[in-house]
This record gives sequence, structure tokens and C-alpha cells, in this order.
Amino acid sequence: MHPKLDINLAGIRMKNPVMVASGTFGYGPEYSGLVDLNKLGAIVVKGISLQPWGGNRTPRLVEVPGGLINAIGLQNPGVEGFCEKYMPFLRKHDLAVIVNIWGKTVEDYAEVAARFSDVEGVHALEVNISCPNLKAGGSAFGTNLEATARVVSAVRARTRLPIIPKLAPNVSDIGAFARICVENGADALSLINSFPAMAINVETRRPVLANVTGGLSGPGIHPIAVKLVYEAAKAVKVPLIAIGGITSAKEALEFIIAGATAVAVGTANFTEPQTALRVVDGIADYLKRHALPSVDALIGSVRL
Amino acid sequence: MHPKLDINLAGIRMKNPVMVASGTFGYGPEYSGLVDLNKLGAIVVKGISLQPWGGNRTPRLVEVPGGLINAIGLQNPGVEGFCEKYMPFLRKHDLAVIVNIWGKTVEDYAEVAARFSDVEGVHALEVNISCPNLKAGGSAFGTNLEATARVVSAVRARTRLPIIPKLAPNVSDIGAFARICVENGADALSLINSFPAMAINVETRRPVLANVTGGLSGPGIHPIAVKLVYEAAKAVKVPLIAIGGITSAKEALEFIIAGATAVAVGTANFTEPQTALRVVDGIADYLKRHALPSVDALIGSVRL
Amino acid sequence: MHIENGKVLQHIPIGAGYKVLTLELPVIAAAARPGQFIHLRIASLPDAVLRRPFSIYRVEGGTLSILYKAVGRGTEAMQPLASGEILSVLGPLGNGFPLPLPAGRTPVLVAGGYGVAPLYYLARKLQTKGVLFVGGAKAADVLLEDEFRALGWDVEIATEDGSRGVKGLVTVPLDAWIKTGRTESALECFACGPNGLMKALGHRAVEGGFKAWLSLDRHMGCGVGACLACVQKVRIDGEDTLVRVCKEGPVFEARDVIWED
Amino acid sequence: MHIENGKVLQHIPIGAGYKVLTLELPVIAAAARPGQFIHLRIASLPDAVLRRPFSIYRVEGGTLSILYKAVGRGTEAMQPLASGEILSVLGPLGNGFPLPLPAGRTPVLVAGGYGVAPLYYLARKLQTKGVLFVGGAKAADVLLEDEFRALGWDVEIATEDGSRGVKGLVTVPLDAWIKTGRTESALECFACGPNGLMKALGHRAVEGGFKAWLSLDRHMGCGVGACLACVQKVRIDGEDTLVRVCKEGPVFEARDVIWED
Ligand SMILES: Cc1cc2nc3c(=O)[nH]c(=O)nc-3n(C[C@H](O)[C@H](O)[C@H](O)COP(=O)(O)OP(=O)(O)OC[C@H]3O[C@@H](n4cnc5c(N)ncnc54)[C@H](O)[C@@H]3O)c2cc1C
Ligand SMILES: Cc1cc2nc3c(=O)[nH]c(=O)nc-3n(C[C@H](O)[C@H](O)[C@H](O)COP(=O)(O)OP(=O)(O)OC[C@H]3O[C@@H](n4cnc5c(N)ncnc54)[C@H](O)[C@@H]3O)c2cc1C
Ligand SMILES: Cc1cc2nc3c(=O)[nH]c(=O)nc-3n(C[C@H](O)[C@H](O)[C@H](O)COP(=O)(O)O)c2cc1C
Ligand SMILES: Cc1cc2nc3c(=O)[nH]c(=O)nc-3n(C[C@H](O)[C@H](O)[C@H](O)COP(=O)(O)O)c2cc1C
Ligand code: FES
Ligand code: FES
Repeated sequence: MHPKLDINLAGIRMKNPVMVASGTFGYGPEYSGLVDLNKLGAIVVKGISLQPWGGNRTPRLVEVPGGLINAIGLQNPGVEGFCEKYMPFLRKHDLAVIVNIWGKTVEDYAEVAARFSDVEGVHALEVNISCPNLKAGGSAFGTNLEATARVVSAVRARTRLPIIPKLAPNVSDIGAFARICVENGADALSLINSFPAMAINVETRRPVLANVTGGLSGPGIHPIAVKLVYEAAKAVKVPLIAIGGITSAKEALEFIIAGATAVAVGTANFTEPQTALRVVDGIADYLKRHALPSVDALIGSVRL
Repeated sequence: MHPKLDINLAGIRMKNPVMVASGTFGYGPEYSGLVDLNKLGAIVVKGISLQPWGGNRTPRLVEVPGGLINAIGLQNPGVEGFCEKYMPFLRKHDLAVIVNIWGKTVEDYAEVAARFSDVEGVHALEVNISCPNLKAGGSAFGTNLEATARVVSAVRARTRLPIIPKLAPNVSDIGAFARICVENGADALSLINSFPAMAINVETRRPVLANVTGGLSGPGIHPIAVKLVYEAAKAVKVPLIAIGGITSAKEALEFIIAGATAVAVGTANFTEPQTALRVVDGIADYLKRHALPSVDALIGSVRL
Repeated sequence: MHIENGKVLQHIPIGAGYKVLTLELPVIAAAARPGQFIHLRIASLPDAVLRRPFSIYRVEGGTLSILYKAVGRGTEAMQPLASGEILSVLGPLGNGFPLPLPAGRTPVLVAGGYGVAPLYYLARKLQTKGVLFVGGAKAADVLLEDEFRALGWDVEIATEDGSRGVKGLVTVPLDAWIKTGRTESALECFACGPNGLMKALGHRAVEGGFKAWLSLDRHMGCGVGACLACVQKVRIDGEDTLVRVCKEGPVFEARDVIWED
Repeated sequence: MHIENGKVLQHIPIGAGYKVLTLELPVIAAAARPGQFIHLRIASLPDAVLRRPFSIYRVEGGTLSILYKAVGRGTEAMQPLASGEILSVLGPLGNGFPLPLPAGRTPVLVAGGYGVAPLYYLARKLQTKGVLFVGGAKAADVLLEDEFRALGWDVEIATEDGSRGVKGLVTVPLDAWIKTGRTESALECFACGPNGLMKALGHRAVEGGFKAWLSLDRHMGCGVGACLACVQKVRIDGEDTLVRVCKEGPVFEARDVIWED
């Protein structure tokens, strides 16, 4: 018997629940020589803003035990540049295209969302309210309930596409943020973004990253992410996309059992570009071994 | 030239800035066959409550990449039991004794603090408002500004000992928590406690820990802790005790450069019981190499 | 209790997936007693924050051996260990089996899996010879039979598939043996193995009225009594208390242990 | 771009702390060009989430070699690599040096540290012989001199302590050499080394009006253009833009590079 891997995520049909996370897989072409995009459930592209944006100075990345800290600063070609340069390529492939969007003001977010509404081939918008690398906007929104509500409702008002707010991990009550997003029209939720973090070169006594602080990602944050997904699943009914420290099917399965409908592989793409494909295979094997008919049967099946 | 390692932490004189963290070094005797307590700056004993407390069921601990998750549940012999069984031993040693205290109600905290006020050989109280393993109390206090204020002021009112609230990491604005603690009489601050986290056995689909969730500690959380210490140091003037993922002098030095006056070694005691001693030596070597006269000269010396 | 860097002297497979690892540990070996364990830092798993506990199987001169099987990350990472490599070892830890054996008692050893290891060390220290009850899934899983016989001990075997000795769990031949006219007061039982076996044996001891010492296996953090990860509920003079398997244990008297699940 | 598991064939020290690691990589080797690099996963550092980039030094048949030095965690962990071990390799990555060399041009290579590696690979591919300027702290740090001479190239040496060749940085003999009656338009420079050297050379090229190709060294994440960790500001037809050293680079024309610090 062949288990059903396909899922329905807020109306988006995906052939499997495995996606690649925003900022770790570029816009599609970068890894396409190594990874058959048609085998992925979805790609979440690097964060896009209204106008092109240059991001932070280098160094932008540093490896630490259990992961890495990044402060890319959301460099991107802007809505127009992205649509011209990358959408034709993405349209040629059979996978869901989720565009990660951000802005410095509520209006920015809403405007970007509006621009993407009628772009052919865009399946959903992931609303990044949790980037640790923006002075204005970013996690300033995602750690404030009222600001979160404003961004989500403003985006909701300007697009018919499914919207997926991406939650910040550095909050005390993830359930409250999940609920306020849903109350304001979120169709699904992504969690989590990277953790605000910092590394100091003790010899020079300077921060390693030009931006001083950055976002921690990788295997080390996975157990925290599982807890947050578990809490969010108790708080809301909408589908959850779980992100954080996935390196194999094992971590992905923990997320699904904790309550996620889909998962996204981030940092591990740098380590092993084919990680997402291995996760797909590993989930299929697991369902067979446990005689489960589908991914759906596993979602939130944790036994207390 | 021999650099000065001794520090003055809220009036507590310590021969060096290296302590062992609460819950990872017992009450003193456990590791004393391997570690000369007289070489440590201070010991923070396992959390003590008014009455003896049994803690959680087993399994209470699980190793994960980059650290471990614990859900001990604050098992302890209570104030009386602790004073009888362990204070005579601790008094015989030349190091600062900091008692980590907790309660289920504000009154509990205040009462425990009062009981310790006149106990000879106790140098300070670390107020644990951030234990991820308590349904009532614990991080329920530490993630709520108003509750934090109530606990700290209540404890302040009942003791003349220096009080050191221990902050939770799962907050959006650590500076606000640092400030409210100081406004309510804190003499110093400890940060951070372990992160709420969860591990699931995918084969059984059950949580690995009997308590379902626990607290993540170890090397993986260090870069997050550095960021939080850096933020707290900008927010308040009182001395900070930095905790999280120290395995060598390097991580300790990052903390001090970020703004900490002292550091505490936790999980690494399990890996290498003599870690704290090596950190002391490593800090001394570093000060020599950089021709720095004292630890004080290094505190908060990060160059932006 | 000591921390000592041990040089690997030997690392040999003994069948059924088990290996014997022998380390040069003069200081720890000199202090060791049967039933105690060591806490091993696995150098080839640098990111692991926890050591791994292993019972002491043999002590000869300045060397100490453990008998182990690959069951996960750590023990897998131990597989390639070769002579000359250095491992950080904490030990000896815990209290061993109570010695000496009271006069006139016949020692009865009951082992499952790696449990034969500490019991073999015990058998070598006991003046009186006795009988070992050892079980396994199939014939090949029965460990150290020849070693025990070489010490002059009787060995009673049970295998789940009946391919060797009695068919079933090791408790089957044990029950039979006890029934055949033993005076319970004349025997003293020492056991180490899976929790299921320890529990079954514990109940028999209490009901059958014979003395039994059980070596329990609990997940551990520090191994020295500091973290409270390894607690076990016991009843001591009528009072329930939590004791630390790494410190007050791993050996407990059957009648004191309170089985919660 | 490919992912290939490469078997270690050779791993030999060549002095000054450098080693040459040779891997069996038929697919990547067949596609490689001078100036490109590989992204290596260090198996003995399983917890490292990032690969490590290394320039391609030699390609022969189905084998590929890199020349490297231990400077941190990853390169330290590479030290014990032995024949037969398998490493996951991503490559060939980036754009190489522009070939062929326009007719009538003399190739001038300028190397610092590991920079000799990609330049040696380039020299082997160039039809025209030229001159290599190579520097080091002391005589022992001057790498591959014999290899270049064996190709029939001139080698000009500078050492900071003057123990070999001219005393000072490699730019000293270079300046002298250029001044002695060269027509700048007749030479084309290819360089790889520390950022300080690349910057110094870049300015000389712009002022001196000769063509120079610089291979830049930036910390990398993905190595394939996806993460934007490795960006460099360049001016292309009057417009400032950020390019990815791993993808549009690592080789850039000196006059395009904007040096921010
Ligand atoms: C007092 C004592 C004596 C022991 N003696 C032996 C022995 O002589 N030979 C032998 O083969 N095994 C023995 N064990 C079991 C041995 O400790 C485990 O097999 C080993 O820790 C597994 O580690 P791992 O990383 O391979 O497994 P993993 O499952 O990857 O380990 C993950 C975590 O769980 C812990 N863990 C997993 N299984 C066990 C277990 N059965 N008991 C305790 N902790 C566990 C590990 O220590 C580690 O912290 C003993 C255990 C205890 C408590
Ligand atoms: C295109 C390119 C080609 C290179 N070719 C060679 C070569 O042929 N021979 C050689 O010896 N070295 C070369 N390097 C440098 C080499 O990548 C670093 O020495 C190596 O990454 C250091 O890793 P580590 O873990 O030992 O150092 P650590 O400092 O422990 O590494 C920590 C992090 O910083 C990065 N890092 C540290 N130093 C450098 C550096 N100089 N450049 C880029 N990243 C760095 C590491 O990749 C890692 O991500 C090249 C670098 C680049 C970008
Ligand atoms: C280099 C890098 C760039 C990232 N860029 C973005 C981004 O543009 N937008 C966003 O929402 N998340 C971004 N992220 C966060 C990831 O999408 C993901 O949430 C995080 O890395 C945790 O997953 P991981 O542990 O699997 O990497 C970025 C992460 C990394 C490492
Ligand atoms: C097993 C264990 C028990 C702990 N018990 C306590 C406690 O009783 N009180 C407390 O404030 N913190 C407790 N902690 C948290 C540590 O003191 C420390 O804040 C945390 O582990 C982070 O430091 P580390 O990464 O160095 O371990 C405990 C941690 C561990 C691992
Ligand atoms: S393992 Fe830490 S108390 Fe037993
Ligand atoms: S290293 Fe990722 S874009 Fe260059």
C-alpha cells in the first residue's frame, strides 16, 4: 500500500508536506541543478519587499555550535525585479510557490501583498513579521500582538491569496500570537523564524556580524520549535508549517506529530542540498512502516 | 603581572567570576570529590522551596543535538532539610553560597527568602521566576512583568540578603524584565534559565519526557543568551550573572565582553565536571595575553 | 570517585552484537567494586553533552573492562574505538552489591542482556559458588556461559525461542529451581537486566520471601547525584522516598523498591 | 554543479603548514575550470552546518586536489583525513578566470598564501608563459616555486623578513618589475590571496591602467548563490550592485570592485 503524501494546506494542494524555507533556497534556480524542484511540496522564496533592498554589510553569517547566525538583512530585488527575473522559471515547475513578503510599515506589507495578488503562479504569501535583522518592522511587529493584528488584517484586506504569517520564536505565549493572526484572517501559520542571537570575537572584542546581532537557526533550535508548534496547534485550528532545525525525516516527523501539517527545511539546505528530498522519502518510509494511510493521519497524533 | 580575577557582585566578594549553575551541581558535596569548591567563585545550589518537593516523574532528562532537555521539576528537601543536610558542609568551604529559591505563590517566595535571611553562610538568594517545569509559578511569573514585580518586591521586603532574580529567556523584551526587577529591589540579575522545549519519540509518538515538555540547555542556546545578556546590560546597571551553554573560557568571555560581571557553568558540569575550573584558568590566561589588569576591565567592553 | 583518562587496550566483539572494551584505568580500577559503574565520555561524539553509564565487567591489575552493545548514537559512535585511543572516564560510581555474602547462603544470579557483566564481576569476588540464570532471545544471545562455568558455577539457560535451555523467560527455570525444595532463607539473589525482568524478580522475592538485590537501569545525567535525573521511589522503614540510582543505587533490595509502572 | 562523494586518495604536507588533499571526483573534475572552487562537507565535524570552500589546485584525470592550511575548527578536523575516507563535495562552483588570454598579452600572476593554488591551475591552462609574484612571511612560506618553474615560468619572490627574494610584500618586486619598461596594455594580471593584497593590487591596476582579475575570499554559506552571505559591492556600467562572490565570482575585474573598508 502506498501512503498518501499529498496535503491540502489552506486550499493549496501540495504533493507532499515538505517545503524549503525562505532565505535558504534562494528563488528557485540556485539549487535547481542539484534538487529537482518538481519533487518538493513547495518553495518559500527569499523575503521580498516593495522596492529592491540591499540588506546588511558583511560578514552576514557565522557558524556556531548547533547552527549558524545570519544577518543577511533581507536583501532582495523587490516585487518587480523578482517577478521579472524568477517567476517565469518558477512557473515552469510543478510545486507550490509561496512568496515570503516583508515591509517596514504596515502599508508596505499591504502594498506588496496587493502586487502579488494577480501574479500568475504565486500560490500563497508568507508574511514575515519576525525577521530578527530589521531595525524597523520585522520582529518588532511579530513580538507585539497589536502590531501583528494590524499587519495581518492589512494584508488580508489587499489580497485573495492564502496568507501565512510567520511567527517569531522569542515570545512568551505563542498561542496568543497564533490566535490573533487567525482572528485577523490568516489561512495558515509558519513557525518559527530564527532566534535573535549574537556572537562576539573574543580576540578583537567585536561582534562577528557586521549587523552586531542576527538570527540563530539550525539543529540546536529544533526542540524549542517543537514546543512552540505543539502550543500553537493547541491554540488554533488552521494548518501549521513547522520550521526549525530539520536535518532528516526524524525532526520533520516530530513536528507533524506535534501538530504541523507541513514542514520547511532551512539551514540544512546549506549542509546537504538534498535534505528536503530525503525528508520526503523518510516520511514515506515511516508511514509505510507504521501502516499509516496518509500524512493527515499523523498530524497532531502525539499521545499524552 | 597577575590579573585580578576577583569581583564584587552586589557586595558579594568572589575570588573569581565563575560559578556553577543551579541544578547542575547539586548542593555541594556531589562533585566535591572531583572539583575543589574553594577554587570556585560561587555555587548556586539546586532550587529550594518552603516544603520538600518531589519533582516530576521519570524520564526527566533527554539529550538532544547541542544540549539536553530537563524536566526535573525542582525536587528538593525544602528549607529545613537543605539547611540541616548541606549548610554545615558548605560553610566549611571558601566560596560564595547562593541559594536558588522558588515557590508556587508570591507568599511562598517571600517566606523562603525570610527563612534564609539569618542562615549563616548564605551569601545571596537567586530567585527562580523562570523554571519551565512548573505548572503554577516558575516561568508563569518570569514571563509576566507584573507578576515578576510582585515576586521580586515581596522577596525584597522579607530579606536583607542580596537578591538575584533569574530571568526567563522566552520573552520578547528582556530589558523590560531586567528594569522591573531592579525597580523592585533586585541587587543583581541571573540570565538565562533553560528554554521551554519538547522532544517526541517518533516511534511511539509519545513525548520523551514524563512531564511532556522541559527546559533546553547546553551549547546550542549560548548565542541566544549572549544577545539577551547584551540587551540586559544596556537596560540596567546592576551586575549580571550570565548563564547558557558555557563549555570553555571562550563562551564565558563572550558573556563578560557582552556585559556580564560573572558567569555560571551548567550542563557542561555533566560533560566535564572540571569545566568551571578550566574556565577560571582560561579567563586568567586571556587577561594576561591581552594585558588586562582585571576582569572588571573586560566587563561590557564589546566594541561596536 | 575519580576522573581518569583511559587508554583503549582492547575492543573485541563477543557475539550477539556485544563488545568488550578494555581500558587502562589504574586509579578507577583500584577503587572498583562489583555492581558499580563508570560514566564514559564518548570522544567521537564531541557534541554529546552527556556521558554514558556502563557497568564494570572485569577488573584486572590496572585495567577495567565493560561489556556493551550498540543501541543508539553513543554506543554506535563507540564501535570504531581502537587501541591507543583515549577516553575520559568518571568512576567508580554508585554502590555495588553488598559483600560479603552472609555465611551459609547460596548466591543466585539472574541476568538479562548486559546484566551478565556486573554479575560476572560479582561471581569472581564471591567465595561461595552458586548458580546463574541467564536468558536471551535465542541461543546466540546467551552471554558469558563458558566464563561462569569456568568459575565453577552452574548455569541455567532460557531462550525465548527455545533454541537453547528452557523455552521462555529466565524466570521459568528460576521458578522451577526455587520450587524444587529450596529453603528461601538459604539463598540470596543478585540480578541485573531489563526493568521488566527486575520487576518480575522483585515481586517473586517479596512473595517468595527470599533476599534479592536488583541493579536498576535508569537514564542518567551527571552520574554523581547532582542532577536528580535518575530517581527511583523506594520505601525505607515504612516511608516513601526518592533515591538516586546513580548514588544510592544502582543496587537496591527488592523489597524496598516501589514499582510505579 | 554537482554533488559527488570523493574518496581521499592522498593527503600530504607540503610545508609551511599547508597540505595537499587529493580526491577521486570524476564528475566534478571533468567540469572544473581554473579559478573555480569546491564546497567541502567535513565528515569529522558532523555538527558543523556549513561546508568549507576551497579553490581547485590541480585536476588530473578523475582526481581533484586542493591545497589548504589549518586555520580553525574545520581545517583542524581535516588534518587526520586518510586515504579511503569519503567526503561529500559540491562543485565546481563560481566562475573561473577568463580564458583564453587575448593574443600578445603576458600573464602576470600574483599570489599570497593559498592563492598559489588556483593560479597554478591557471598557469597549467595558459598557452603563454609568464611570471609569478609570490610572497610569504619567510622563505619557508613560499609555496609551489619549483612547480611554477617546472612549467617554465619566472618566479619573483618577496618575504617580509627578507630571508628569500626581495624584503617586503609581494607588491614591492611587482612595482619594480612593472616600472622597468613594460607597456601596461601588454600584460594581464591574475591574483588570489588575502583581501589586503587584492585591494592593494586592485588600486595599482586601476591607477597603472593594466587589466587585473582578482579572486576574492568571502565567508560563505550555501556556495551556490542562494543565501546572499558572500556579497561584494561592484560597479558595473556605472551602477553599484551587490554580486555574490560564490556565483558571479570569486573572480572579478579589479576596476569593477568597490572596496568598502
Ligand atoms: C547503571 C547503568 C549501567 C549500565 N551498564 C551497561 C552495560 O554494562 N552495558 C551496556 O551495554 N549498557 C549498559 N547500560 C545502558 C547504557 O548506558 C546505554 O545503552 C547507553 O547509555 C546508550 O547510549 P546511546 O547513546 O547509544 O543510546 P541513545 O538512545 O542514543 O542515548 C540517548 C540518551 O539516552 C540514554 N540511554 C539510552 N538507553 C539507555 C539505557 N538502557 N540506560 C540508561 N541510559 C540510556 C543515553 O545514556 C543517552 O543519554 C547501563 C545503564 C545504567 C544506568
Ligand atoms: C572561494 C574561496 C576559496 C578558498 N580557497 C582556499 C584554499 O584553496 N586553501 C585554503 O587553505 N583556504 C581557502 N579558502 C579559505 C577557507 O575556506 C577557510 O580557511 C576555511 O573555510 C576555514 O574553515 P575553518 O573551519 O578551519 O575555520 P573557522 O574560522 O573555524 O571557520 C568558521 C567559519 O568561517 C569560515 N571562514 C573562516 N576563514 C575563512 C576564510 N579565510 N574564507 C572563507 N571562509 C572562512 C568557515 O568557512 C566557517 O564557515 C577559500 C575561501 C574561499 C571563499
Ligand atoms: C541565511 C538565512 C536567510 C533567511 N532569510 C529569511 C527570510 O528572508 N525570510 C524569512 O521569513 N526567514 C528567513 N530565514 C529563516 C528561515 O526561513 C527559517 O525560519 C530559520 O532558518 C529556521 O529554520 P532552520 O533551523 O531549518 O534554518 C533565513 C534563514 C537563514 C539561515
Ligand atoms: C538538570 C538541570 C536542572 C536545573 N535546575 C535548575 C533549578 O533548580 N533552578 C534554576 O534556576 N535553574 C535550573 N536549571 C537551569 C540552569 O541553572 C541554567 O540556567 C541552564 O541550564 C542554562 O545553562 P547551561 O546551558 O550552561 O546548562 C537546571 C538545569 C539543568 C540542566
Ligand atoms: S544521574 Fe544525576 S543524580 Fe543520578
Ligand atoms: S555563499 Fe550563499 S550566496 Fe554566496
